Amino acid sequence: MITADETILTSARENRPTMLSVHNLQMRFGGLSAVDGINFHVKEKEIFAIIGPNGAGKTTVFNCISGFYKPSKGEIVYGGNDIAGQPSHKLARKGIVRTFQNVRLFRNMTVVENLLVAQHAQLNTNLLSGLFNTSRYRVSEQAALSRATFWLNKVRLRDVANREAGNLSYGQQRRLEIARCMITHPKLLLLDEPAAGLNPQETVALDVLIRDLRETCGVTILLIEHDMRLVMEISDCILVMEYGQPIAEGTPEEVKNNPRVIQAYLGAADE
Amino acid sequence: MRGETGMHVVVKDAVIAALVTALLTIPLIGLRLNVESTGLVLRTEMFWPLTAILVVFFGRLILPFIRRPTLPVKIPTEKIIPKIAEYRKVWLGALLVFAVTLPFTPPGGSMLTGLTMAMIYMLLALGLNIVVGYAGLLDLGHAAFYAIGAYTYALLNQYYGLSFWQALPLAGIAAGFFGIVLGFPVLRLRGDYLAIVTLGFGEIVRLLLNNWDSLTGGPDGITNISKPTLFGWEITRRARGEGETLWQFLGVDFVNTYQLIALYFIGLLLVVVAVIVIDRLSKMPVGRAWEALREDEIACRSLGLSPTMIKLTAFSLGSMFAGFAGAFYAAYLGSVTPDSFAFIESAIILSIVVLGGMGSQRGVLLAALTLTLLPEFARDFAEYRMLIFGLVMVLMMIWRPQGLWPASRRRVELPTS
Amino acid sequence: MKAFIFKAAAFFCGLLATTMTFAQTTQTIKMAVPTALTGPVAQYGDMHRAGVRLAVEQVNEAGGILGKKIELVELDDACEPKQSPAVANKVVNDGIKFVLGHLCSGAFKPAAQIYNENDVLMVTSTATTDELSTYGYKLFFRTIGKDGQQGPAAGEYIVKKAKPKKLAIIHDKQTYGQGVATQVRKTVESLGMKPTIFEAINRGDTDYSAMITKMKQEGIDFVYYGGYHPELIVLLKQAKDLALNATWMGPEGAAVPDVKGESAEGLLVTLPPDFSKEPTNAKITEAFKAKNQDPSGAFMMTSYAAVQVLTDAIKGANSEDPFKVADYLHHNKFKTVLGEIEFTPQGDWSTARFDIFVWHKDATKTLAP
Amino acid sequence: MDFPQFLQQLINGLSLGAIYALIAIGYTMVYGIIGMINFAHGEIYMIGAYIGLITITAIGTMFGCPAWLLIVSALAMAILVTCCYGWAVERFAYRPLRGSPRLVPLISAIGMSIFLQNYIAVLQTTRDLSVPELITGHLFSFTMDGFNVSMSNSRALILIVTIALMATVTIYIRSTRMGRACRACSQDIRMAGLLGIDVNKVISFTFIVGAFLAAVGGVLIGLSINKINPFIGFVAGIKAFTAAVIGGIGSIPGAMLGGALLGLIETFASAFLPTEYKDIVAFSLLILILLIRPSGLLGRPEVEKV
Repeated sequence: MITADETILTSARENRPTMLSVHNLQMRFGGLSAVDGINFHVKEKEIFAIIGPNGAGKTTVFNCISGFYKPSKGEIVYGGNDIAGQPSHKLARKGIVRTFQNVRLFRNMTVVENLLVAQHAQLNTNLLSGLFNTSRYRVSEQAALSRATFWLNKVRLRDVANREAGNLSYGQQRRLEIARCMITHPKLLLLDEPAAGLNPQETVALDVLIRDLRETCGVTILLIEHDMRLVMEISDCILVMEYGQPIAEGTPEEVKNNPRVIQAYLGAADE
Repeated sequence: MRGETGMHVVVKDAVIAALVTALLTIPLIGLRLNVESTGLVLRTEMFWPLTAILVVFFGRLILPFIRRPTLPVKIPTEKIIPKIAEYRKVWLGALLVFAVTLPFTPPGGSMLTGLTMAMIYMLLALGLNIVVGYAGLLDLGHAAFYAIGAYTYALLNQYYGLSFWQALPLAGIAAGFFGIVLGFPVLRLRGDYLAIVTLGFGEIVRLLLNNWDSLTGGPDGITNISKPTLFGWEITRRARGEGETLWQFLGVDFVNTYQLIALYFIGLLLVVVAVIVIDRLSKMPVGRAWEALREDEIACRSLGLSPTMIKLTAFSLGSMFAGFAGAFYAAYLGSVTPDSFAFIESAIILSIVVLGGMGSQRGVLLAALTLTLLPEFARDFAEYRMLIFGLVMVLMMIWRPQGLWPASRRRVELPTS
Repeated sequence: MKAFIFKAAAFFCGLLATTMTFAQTTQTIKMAVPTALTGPVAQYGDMHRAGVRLAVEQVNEAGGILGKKIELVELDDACEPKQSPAVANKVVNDGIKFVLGHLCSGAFKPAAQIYNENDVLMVTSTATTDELSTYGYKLFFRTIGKDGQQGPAAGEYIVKKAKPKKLAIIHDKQTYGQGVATQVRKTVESLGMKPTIFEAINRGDTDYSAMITKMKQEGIDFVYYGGYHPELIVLLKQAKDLALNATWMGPEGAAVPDVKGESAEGLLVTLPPDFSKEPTNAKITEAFKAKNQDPSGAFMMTSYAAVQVLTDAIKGANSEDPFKVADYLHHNKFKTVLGEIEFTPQGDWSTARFDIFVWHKDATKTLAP
Repeated sequence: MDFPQFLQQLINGLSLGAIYALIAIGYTMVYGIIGMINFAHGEIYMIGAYIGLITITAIGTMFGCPAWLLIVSALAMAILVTCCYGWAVERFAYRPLRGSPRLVPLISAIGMSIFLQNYIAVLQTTRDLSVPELITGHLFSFTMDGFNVSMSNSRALILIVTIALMATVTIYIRSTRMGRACRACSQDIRMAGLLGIDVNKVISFTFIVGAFLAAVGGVLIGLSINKINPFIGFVAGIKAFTAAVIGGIGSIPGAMLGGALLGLIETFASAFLPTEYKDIVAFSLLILILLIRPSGLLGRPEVEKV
């Protein structure tokens, strides 16, 4: 089912164009430095995972990249310039979109409306043309609705299209959140523990969905996940963090056998 | 403790309840202060307190035996979205015809002043519904924009002789502008703090209007404001300027109720236009953005919607409609004074929006009608009017917090691509 | 387009005629009494109603006028400008042609415009603000002095008799209070004395200690307060607490039984002459006392006189048409409890005068020296 | 404005601030525990004043007893009855709405405020009732280079009682079991419930303490200003609420500081500017503080977690 451009995937990781690079990122809350000295690069159309025990600072890195926190030190280079500290809605328009650890949907709005809101930036939001229902306005609304239908089919939520997002099952809500991110044509998708709380079949379905997003939509994915089987299977490159510090980086194979990673996760055998 | 069914516990309960009722009723209801010519005097009327105490005492005695166990946890009911009422258009048409003929029917005729005030409160509540209902921004100072609209028309009419229809758009724009002025500084605030700042803003506007004698005429306000014209005709008894009154045109001798009917129609026209415009707005991207902001501002930011723009559009459009309502109120009453825009007005408008059902236009219209006409029905026992008004607000929040007629989500038919 | 509107309007008009039935001929003459039944100044409402009720009772006992009894319709506007237009609309809707009121100047202004537009005759016995007679209303009459007369009386007394070193004039920022205070200021300045402080307080405030300390600092020894009694009582008490030794003076709005106690001793008040002491009014004073009402109250006699003037004019003009009655009022003198009354073209009582009284702690008053 | 006038205005400001603080603590405790603006709290203060006046009139007419006995009995009766009203308002208007969205209890509170105002207006007439001058004389009154600086006993009593009550409430909250339960509820009411704290009892306790202080305030302020009507609660309520927010809503010392600050600002505003502008200055200050530091001077800044 791989339809993506063959060369991109198999060529050596180094000479592929970098989508995002982080240089010694540091984030301090008062005295505590949640994240310190983080460096990594994410290549185009790559699935890059960040793993580590709870409290390692993974989500803080995410929040810095997506503009919710202003990093105390360090640079985040994306599309050629440093985006550290820019507000998150500007970054979203530049193509960086994220999901959240606990799903943040517009609960009292219907599934379709969630997908329509996400396309706000692309729509014709001129007040007057909307009021007088001009043809230009109707065309843009129709286009938005058809794109929403496409994504509803893709994440198998078509039959609950008119149900309120708050009444969906957990798995459905997860899929809707991802669809809502994808509908904005992102270049970089940040997934914050997408598999959390899913049962095994749903995790497999998620695996297929993420691969499909990378191939068909050509989006680069930055992933935080605790489900090791999913991470090892799906990611091209992994960064391991502990207490805000990086302790390893490399392909799933390298990371799996790295002694420090094993020790961090399984705890050292007490001599 | 309640679990025991020993009689002594039940009796103890009943005695305590009776004692509390006694403390609640005897001092205030039983003993009545009054000012007679000889000064302060205390009259006693113990009938009501005693009946209350007895009712509570025996009520508590038999309560445990008849009380059925209530569910400890409220299970959220699934809100099924009804299909679009097929004959929505017919239904709306019927409502409009009813509204048009109402003033001519005897009951309608007698409540004309109440009906016109209901139109004004509908306009105000529709505006506030954008800010509170759609965008979820708690605004306790909406009366400030109501005042700005009223004074804009009053001043333009007094100093530059502008007619109502010329000044109406300016009043809306002025109120909308101050909506943005209030909107900017409060962008970062959330929930209660936003409410408090808007409350402060409302009070400041009222105090400025009251103290700025040279411009606003201070506490006396501005009088002699000209009435609106209907299709170019004056509607007062005698044409003020050189124009011709509608009644001369119709060859009818003037009765004051004709003028009130004409004013009612102008109010109805404004409300109908407002409902159509706001309904359109809520279906447009900007309307969806408001609701998204209410649901989850952080998710909005992560999807590229700028909260600043959403809040400012909500505030400015909401206050614009309050400006229109203010201008019409000034024209209807013929005079404007600062203390008709006190905090209590903002509280009443907010109650109408919440009682009607936040985010539901039809609910807000219904609530505005009931809350303004309720005092009309209570005309004979006038002093109990506000007492009932306050009680209705409390009881409604307990029995129907979602409002009289909550909004239902719109169903969208998906194209079968 | 014009044609369509004409047809639509005609249709509505037909509908109108069928539904609007009016009982034209009523067997009583209705007179509206818009006053303050509720609100902070309800005590003035009591005096206003007492005067009007006694007069109407006595007129009805004597056979009413033009063979009809007088029916009073008492309405409440709580002295709020926000409520008075609604009351005025109700009066006009019910087809009442004569109004004895409104009570407070602030509330009367918006209502007067409605009455003027709908040909309703107004006779107030309590509202003293000058503005009411400056609008050129032909149907407006007043059986009490106006601030233009009350202000100078107080102003002259201050400059000629009290001769304070430092004068302060404060008011409650309402139509009545601000009006009379401005009049006093004009008179005092025209007589060469400049008030050191001219300021307003917010109605309903409960703490004036800061302002009183400011007055102490300026060495104020005489304070004129324009406004109603609720705020004055608090001002007097706090002035005593902060040992501001200054004599206080207030308009007739301050002369109410509620103003009593140590701090009220020596308060100067401008009031219409005390007509209850007049020998000719003995019968009426007894009638008030019989209903245990204090006849020397500020508005008792003026309200009684308002009914006298109106009923005599209706009898004189022998018609209920407001314009004929107004014409009669303009061109005749009337014998009333306030003595002889004659009206200026603007409807003011031309020869009204105010006397200065000294108020005592037991709420009695004696003529000032 | 040389020193004696400054001193006098300082005294005026502090005694006014004490009045605001006494009512503000009711707002702060309720907001701290269940995060709700209790709009009806001003009316509870007004009810306290009315109960005080009714007791004084009832006992005063029966047999001429000394002033201090009248005051004590008025205070006792006012506290007893107003606490019942405080409890009843919470039990019937707010408890059923415990789980509902934030705006619903707010509207119920506004409704209850309108209801209580008119409840008293219907029963006890809307007239201004004058409270007899039971507390007379001056705590101190000395002249300093020609200017008399003084503080009346009634104002002094309010200041002392406010400080005393604030201290007791702060100590009580800090040291007793119920105090700990209150603090737990204000941090996280759902978790407090799960850990076995009877949340309903704690909330009722908060309303009762708020009513207790408001009752004392009502009686003492009534005796100091000698004029009450059914609407004094509304104006005092909004001012006290402003003080609670300035001090940092939710913190009890904050209510004290906010009250004193608001009292001083209003006093010096009317000392320097024409008196009618003092309210505008007070509300402008409220907005300014909220924009710079939304959680007030002593409040805990809410960290917004993503």
